Amino acid sequence: MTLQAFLLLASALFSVGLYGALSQQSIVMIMMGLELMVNAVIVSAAAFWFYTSADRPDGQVVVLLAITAMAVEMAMGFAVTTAIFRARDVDMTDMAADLEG
Amino acid sequence: MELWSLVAAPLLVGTLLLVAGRRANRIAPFLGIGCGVVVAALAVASAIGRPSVNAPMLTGIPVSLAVDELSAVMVVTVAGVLLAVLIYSAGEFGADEPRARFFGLMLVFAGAMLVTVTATNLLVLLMAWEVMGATSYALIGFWWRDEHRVNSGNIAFLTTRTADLGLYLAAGAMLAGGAGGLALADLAQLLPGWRDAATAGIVVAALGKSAQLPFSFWLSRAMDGPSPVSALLHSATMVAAGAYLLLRIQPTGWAGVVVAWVGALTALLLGAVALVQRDLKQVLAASTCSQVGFMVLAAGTGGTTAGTGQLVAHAATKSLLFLCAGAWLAALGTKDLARLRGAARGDRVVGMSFAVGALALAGMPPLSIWITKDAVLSAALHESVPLYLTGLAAALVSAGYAGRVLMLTWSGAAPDGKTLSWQHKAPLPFLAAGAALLGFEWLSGAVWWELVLSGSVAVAGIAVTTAVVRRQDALAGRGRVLNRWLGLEFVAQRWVARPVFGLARLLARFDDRMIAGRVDRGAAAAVGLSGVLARFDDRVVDGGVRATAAIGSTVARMSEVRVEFSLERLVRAVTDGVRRLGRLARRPQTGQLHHYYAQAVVILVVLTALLIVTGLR
Amino acid sequence: MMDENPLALLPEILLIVAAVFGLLLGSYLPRQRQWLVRFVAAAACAGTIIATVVVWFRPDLTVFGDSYVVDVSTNATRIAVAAAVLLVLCLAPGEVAGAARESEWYVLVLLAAVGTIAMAGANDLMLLAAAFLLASIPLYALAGFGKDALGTEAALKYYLLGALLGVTMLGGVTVLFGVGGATTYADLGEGIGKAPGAAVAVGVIALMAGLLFKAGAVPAHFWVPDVAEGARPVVAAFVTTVPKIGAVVAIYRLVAGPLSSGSVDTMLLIAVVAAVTMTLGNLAAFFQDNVRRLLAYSTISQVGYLLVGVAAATGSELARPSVLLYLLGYAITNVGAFAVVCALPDAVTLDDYRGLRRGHRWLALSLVVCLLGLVGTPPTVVFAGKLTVFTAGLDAGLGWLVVLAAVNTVASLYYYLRWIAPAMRDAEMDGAAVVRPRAAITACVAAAASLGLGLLTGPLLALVR
Amino acid sequence: MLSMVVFLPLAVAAVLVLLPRLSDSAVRWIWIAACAADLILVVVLWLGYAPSESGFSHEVNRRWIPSVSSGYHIGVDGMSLPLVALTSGLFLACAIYSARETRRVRAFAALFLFLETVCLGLFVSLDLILFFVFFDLSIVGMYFVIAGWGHRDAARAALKFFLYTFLGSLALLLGFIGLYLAATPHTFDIVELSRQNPLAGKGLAGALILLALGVGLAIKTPTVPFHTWLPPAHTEAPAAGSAILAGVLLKMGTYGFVRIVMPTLPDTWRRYALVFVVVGVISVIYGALVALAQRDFKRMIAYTSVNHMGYVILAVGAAGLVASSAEQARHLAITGAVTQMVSHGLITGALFLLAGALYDRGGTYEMDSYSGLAAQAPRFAGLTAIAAFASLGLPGFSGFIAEFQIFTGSLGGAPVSTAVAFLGILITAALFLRALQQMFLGEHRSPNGAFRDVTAPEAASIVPLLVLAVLIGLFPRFLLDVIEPAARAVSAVVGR
Amino acid sequence: MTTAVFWLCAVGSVASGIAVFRVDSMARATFALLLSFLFAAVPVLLLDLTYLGVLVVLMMIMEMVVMAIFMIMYMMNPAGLMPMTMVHNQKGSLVIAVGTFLVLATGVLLIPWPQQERARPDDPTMQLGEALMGSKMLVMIVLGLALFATIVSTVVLATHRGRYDRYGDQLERDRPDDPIAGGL
Repeated sequence: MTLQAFLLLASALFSVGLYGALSQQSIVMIMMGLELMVNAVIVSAAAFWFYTSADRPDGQVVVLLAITAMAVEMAMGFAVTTAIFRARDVDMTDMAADLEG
Repeated sequence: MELWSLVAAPLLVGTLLLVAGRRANRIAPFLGIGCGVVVAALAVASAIGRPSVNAPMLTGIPVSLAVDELSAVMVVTVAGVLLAVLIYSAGEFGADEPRARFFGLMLVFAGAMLVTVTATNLLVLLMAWEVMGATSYALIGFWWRDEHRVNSGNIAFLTTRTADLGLYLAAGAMLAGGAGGLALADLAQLLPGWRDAATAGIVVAALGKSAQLPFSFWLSRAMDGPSPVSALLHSATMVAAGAYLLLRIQPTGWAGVVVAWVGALTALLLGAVALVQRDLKQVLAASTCSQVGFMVLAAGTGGTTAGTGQLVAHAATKSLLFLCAGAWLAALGTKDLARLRGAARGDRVVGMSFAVGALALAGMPPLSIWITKDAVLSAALHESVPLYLTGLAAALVSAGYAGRVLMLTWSGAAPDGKTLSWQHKAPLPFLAAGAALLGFEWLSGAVWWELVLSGSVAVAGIAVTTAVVRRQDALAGRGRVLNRWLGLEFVAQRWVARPVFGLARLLARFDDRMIAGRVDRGAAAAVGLSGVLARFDDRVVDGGVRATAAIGSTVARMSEVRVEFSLERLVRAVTDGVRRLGRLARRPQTGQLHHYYAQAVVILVVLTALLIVTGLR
Repeated sequence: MMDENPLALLPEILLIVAAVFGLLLGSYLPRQRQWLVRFVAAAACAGTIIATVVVWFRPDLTVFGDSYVVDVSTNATRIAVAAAVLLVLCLAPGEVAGAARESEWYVLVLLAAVGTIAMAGANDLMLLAAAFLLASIPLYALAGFGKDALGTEAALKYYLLGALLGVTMLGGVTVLFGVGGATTYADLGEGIGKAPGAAVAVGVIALMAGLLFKAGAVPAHFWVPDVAEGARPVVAAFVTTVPKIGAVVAIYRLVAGPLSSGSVDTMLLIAVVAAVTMTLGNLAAFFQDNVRRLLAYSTISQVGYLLVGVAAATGSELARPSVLLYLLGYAITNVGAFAVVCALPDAVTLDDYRGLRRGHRWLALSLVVCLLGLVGTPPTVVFAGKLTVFTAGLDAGLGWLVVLAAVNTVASLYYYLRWIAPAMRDAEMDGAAVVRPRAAITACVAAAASLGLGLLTGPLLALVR
Repeated sequence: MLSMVVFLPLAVAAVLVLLPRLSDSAVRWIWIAACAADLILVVVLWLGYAPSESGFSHEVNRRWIPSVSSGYHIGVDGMSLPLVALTSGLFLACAIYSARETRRVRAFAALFLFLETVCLGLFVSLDLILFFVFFDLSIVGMYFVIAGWGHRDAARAALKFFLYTFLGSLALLLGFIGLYLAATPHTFDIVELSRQNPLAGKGLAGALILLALGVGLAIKTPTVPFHTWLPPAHTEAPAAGSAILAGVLLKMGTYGFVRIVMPTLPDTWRRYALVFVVVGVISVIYGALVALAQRDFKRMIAYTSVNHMGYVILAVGAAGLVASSAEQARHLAITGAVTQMVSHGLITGALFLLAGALYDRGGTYEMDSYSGLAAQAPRFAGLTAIAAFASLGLPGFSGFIAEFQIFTGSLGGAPVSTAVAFLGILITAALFLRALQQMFLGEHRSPNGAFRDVTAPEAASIVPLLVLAVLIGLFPRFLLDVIEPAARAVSAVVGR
Repeated sequence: MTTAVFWLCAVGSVASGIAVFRVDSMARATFALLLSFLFAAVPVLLLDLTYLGVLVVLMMIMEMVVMAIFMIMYMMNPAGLMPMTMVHNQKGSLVIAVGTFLVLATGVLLIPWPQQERARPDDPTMQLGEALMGSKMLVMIVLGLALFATIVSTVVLATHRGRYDRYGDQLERDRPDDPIAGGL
């Protein structure tokens, strides 16, 4: 087990998440992609802490930050989805494209 | 002080009359003649007192006027002729005519001439010189409702101004050459190269003003002005100014040779032109060129005194002749020689005066021009024999045309006409006396055989022409080239018009390729217009100027059309490009979130690559 | 470990307290009397300004274990943000008065303001990321506040773009922490100096993604026009003005601080982003007919100019004062321009402004002053900002960028004039009948401030030096 | 005192805007009174003109933006004082002339007063930033004048004008910043910069800054090929606007050359002077030729402005060819350049006002539509003729004094170019004669039948301008005494 | 042993991550995501970060449950079980994602990562706790505020009936006036 291995995992998760965020139409599915990306951040932050700077708490706080950010973003995501669903009965980004140019 | 008053009086009174306009029509003649008298008195006083004045003007270049020997003669001549012409004019114009304008312009014109002949540096000279040109424009185009006369004024002004550019050149060259004050006297001390430039400039300006070759044609058109204007312009002022300037600077070296030959050739060729004119005023105009040619010849050969004499004698003679011609025009309504047969037998004062003038012009002994012209020829002989012979030939021709008009006006029955007022006639005897007698001042130092020779030449010339034209005016209209003032139109067409036509066509072709549609037609029309102008207008006497003007405006139109257009096109291309970019810049904003996502990520990746690449370097 | 003086954060604390208190207060207020909350918020902003001014000349200090700096940049941000919020609060009544969630609106504005200030003052990557969240989340809600079709769409796009780039930013924080060994700027700077360039580059870009999103710069600018059009005008005024201040200062702090020692050429990065941003913003604004979209693109281009100053951070002493001055000027002038839009709720397109001068002289004048101010016409404060930013850019050897900025400025004139020209035309105004007086007054105040501060450029620059 | 001169019009403009109820005629009178008062102040200023050792009089130097060493530094010297006087005079003339303006008089008056402050401020600025501020504001003010009170196509023309000149102003700004950065310590102060001569020996930097400044000022001047904004702007602007645009605003460009470029970049200026000479000559010839081809009276005058400003550029360029020109020649050239600015302001101002009167009566500027107007409107014809002759450089008018000095001073340094430029006065003569002949002489014809002669306000505004032109033409000392010391100073700086 | 566990979990995590976007119903996707998180939490646990690892697990379970409920309650797809493909720009996304992965993986493998073995704390949780109460306190404060803001924001966005709808504009009612008891 090396740092590279963890980072490789993180890269993979990040890319998968990115793919999801880019390719999904449903807002909730996009959010899932984003969560995968956060997951990658968590893994890599933990690995960085462990392998490079375990004497300092920063890495752990980054993990905590990422978890909180994920929660916060998800909550907002649900709220926004609710709002737009109420307003125009859509849950897909493709159908919300009136603002352009 | 008297010098200031001398130049200020006519300028001020003239300006006043001009500003007052119609309101002053009634008093204009009195004011004008009064002013003329004052000017004459002041001129005499200055000629005696020889004052000189100075006032600061530009950095290191003051206004300085002075009366020296040459100027003394000039101011008196100018003042005298001015007075005579003004008195005559009082009879020429009725109270309902714009007399204020006329007298105002005449006074300003004369004032400018007075400044010209008293100026000691180029700044003052140039100022007066150009004002003279502008007022001559206004005087020639005095009857402005007639487009033809206005055109004549334009041509006179533009031609002389073209030559005037020489004075600007001379001024710059003098400054660059070390004469900071632009004093005319410093001309000889300039650095060599600049001296040549300055001399060349002055010579060109002088030749233009005095209607020497190749500028002569404007004088023909200047005949469209009122007769008193011609009388003043062609005697003591304007054309005389050029001669005066040459006499003043006394060109030497190459300039002297050029000036002398131009003078001699003008005297000969324009004399020949005068020989065949049908119109009395045209005869006189051509003869002016010819006579001034003698002055120029004198200036080129160092005969300043002789040239001055010729100038003075010619001034009296020619003003007299023009006033007579004007009187006949007023009385008989024509200046066509064919219809003037016998005119001299009508009013005896006019007739006799005219005869004296014509004989003097012919160089008939013992009248003034006989003596002065001989002095000029004598100076020419000092320089070179060919020059002398040319001059002699010119003298023969002079006698010829003078004899012709004399014969024509005295033969046949007197035609009926209006009676002339006393103002018309009053100045004539005095001028005739001047024409007859003024020469004796210059008699001293003349060589007897030369005098005899030129006298006989004059007699011979008169004799021959009177014989030729007694029955029928066989000379009138002879020789296309001569009749059309040396066919300057041919020269203009060959050397100015045709090359520029080539250029115009070239530009047009260029335009054809560059520009489409409306602009194209505009260019074609411009070319067509120049073609029309070339074909027809070039035939007339002032072809050169017309063609140049047409070419100028054609080129101007071309350059505007083409350059403006291509600049505009450049600007438009930029705007179009920006417009397209503007549309393009909004394309990414599709409204589709996944497009935003993809674009953002791609750009970020590109930026990363950029950073890594630049970091590796 | 807590050797800190909490009073150092008094300005932020005032805003936070006001936000919490406002929320509580709002719960007990009748619908029509929620203006009390607005009053509380305004008072907090005023208090923030005062509290900042009082401590202006105190030497720089860091608090909470080096994670937060209180220096000139932070103080300037506090004042600019508070001033902008004050202006926005003046604009707000016309839009939100009497709304069911009016109190919450004010609370969210205050929270976003705190987040913005925290971004500017952050001296620690994690704090920066946390502040990013705090500065972003209320804005999503504000964008969708109207809950109409366009508003929610705007909120959706804003949120999704923010979420992606926020996560990216977190990734960037992680990578930078990984290679730098720490998250506080001071330690990070040391660590980055020895770190592998490629990793730093990835980290920097990922981090910048989030910050550029807040600033509304390419490539994260997509939300700006959509939100400006979809959200309520007053919200548009807020989101296109306030977050940028914090983001630009944060970028400046990073570029001038820890990133300057790394092996990556951040100056070039920022310069390229600046160039693309200003050009794209201007070009896209060219043929906009919707005034809000037009202003939105104009704000994008303004960020481009601001980034010129940021790019000069390491090359010129004038960089920081110039950026701060420009930010202040931009904030006031931009809010002023939006205030005109708010004052005429029925005028949507440029054509609706035809003949504005005849009916509403002062409003038209304010519009002209604000728009010409955005161009950078003297003597408005944006001119002074632009002048100093250009100077800093040239000083830092970014001649090409400054020339590009100048050309862009000229180009920008075109679309501003497309708006000014009909407004100044002598025609009957038929587009917009309703005028909101308070917004109109705000516009005049902002225009006057833009001019007045322009004349006070000297003292201002001396203060932010 | 100087500040009062500068800001009095602005104060009055503010009053005009703020006072709620004012009749149009009251506005007109206040406007005229303000301009007159300002002119009186300028006259007092002139009488009290006593340059200190620095060469400036009434100098004020307050700190404004000390962080970048920019201050409220104003003062007049021999170069700015005549232009200040010209500005206030021309604005008074426009105020009087505009007595017939009926469209939104209050805004018009306020705008013109604002413009007056801006123009005066520019000419007295001794600080680059201050200069730039006024430079830019002049563009803004003129934009609104053209767009608001112009003819049919005014909006386009105004936009073109704004975009062009604004581009120029930004080039200028870049140049200013370059100067600022080159100086040690950094400063925007013109006097200090010219003392420092910061770019001596820095070839490329100097060249780039000169390029920026040159382009910026050349657009404003305008010289070929940056002149394309000028004809539409003039054609569409109202008469008073054209008069100010040509009479005052164009001077800002040329004034910038003598006030800023030459003193602060003497070495670079010398090196590239030939470029300016050539540009000047091209402008002279091109402007004249294109003007010759015009059928539109106002456009024609606009193009003659290109021609006349070309002389100025020629002169300042030739003054830089120091090696081959004498000290006196340089003085003459620079003095001539400044004189030309004043002279062109007076004469072209008058011509544009006359063109306005023409349009007022006939509704068109097309010269072909008129003929023989001298019969019905002799005074109008006379005034136009005087103005035309003044413009074509007839001695006795200010234009001659200026052009003679320019030609004489430039010939030594740049013989060929100057000789070519001589043709300019010939072509100008031709075009004015043609115009006069077309419109005033011959048989009478005018589009709306009867053609009214000049009215009292028109005469009151135009005649003084021409009288001044004559005064300068005949007795230039009062003007040259002021200009020459300053010209000598510039010449010394360029020559060192 | 740990290496094997790591690789197992890593592969499992990525595989279930991919599955999120391959399965044909939302409910399945949700559970795939949960699975991916659980797999990813194991490596975190392997790094001595017990507290954080557990936190991740707990958070994710909660979150996924919420997500599932949310979808089932609000989405058009009531059971969340109906087959669906709601993708766009799949190819492009794939290219971008793979590209990103390649770039990142190359970097991961090529970059000489700093490998200083620092002294590990005895109790990482303690270290975290001290940091949170000390140097990183402000981060947590701001995060707290962010949470506060999130609460307010979600309420503003998600609820369409506010206090004035329930208690009247003057808040005069004692009892809320709700169509459905409970205030939704």
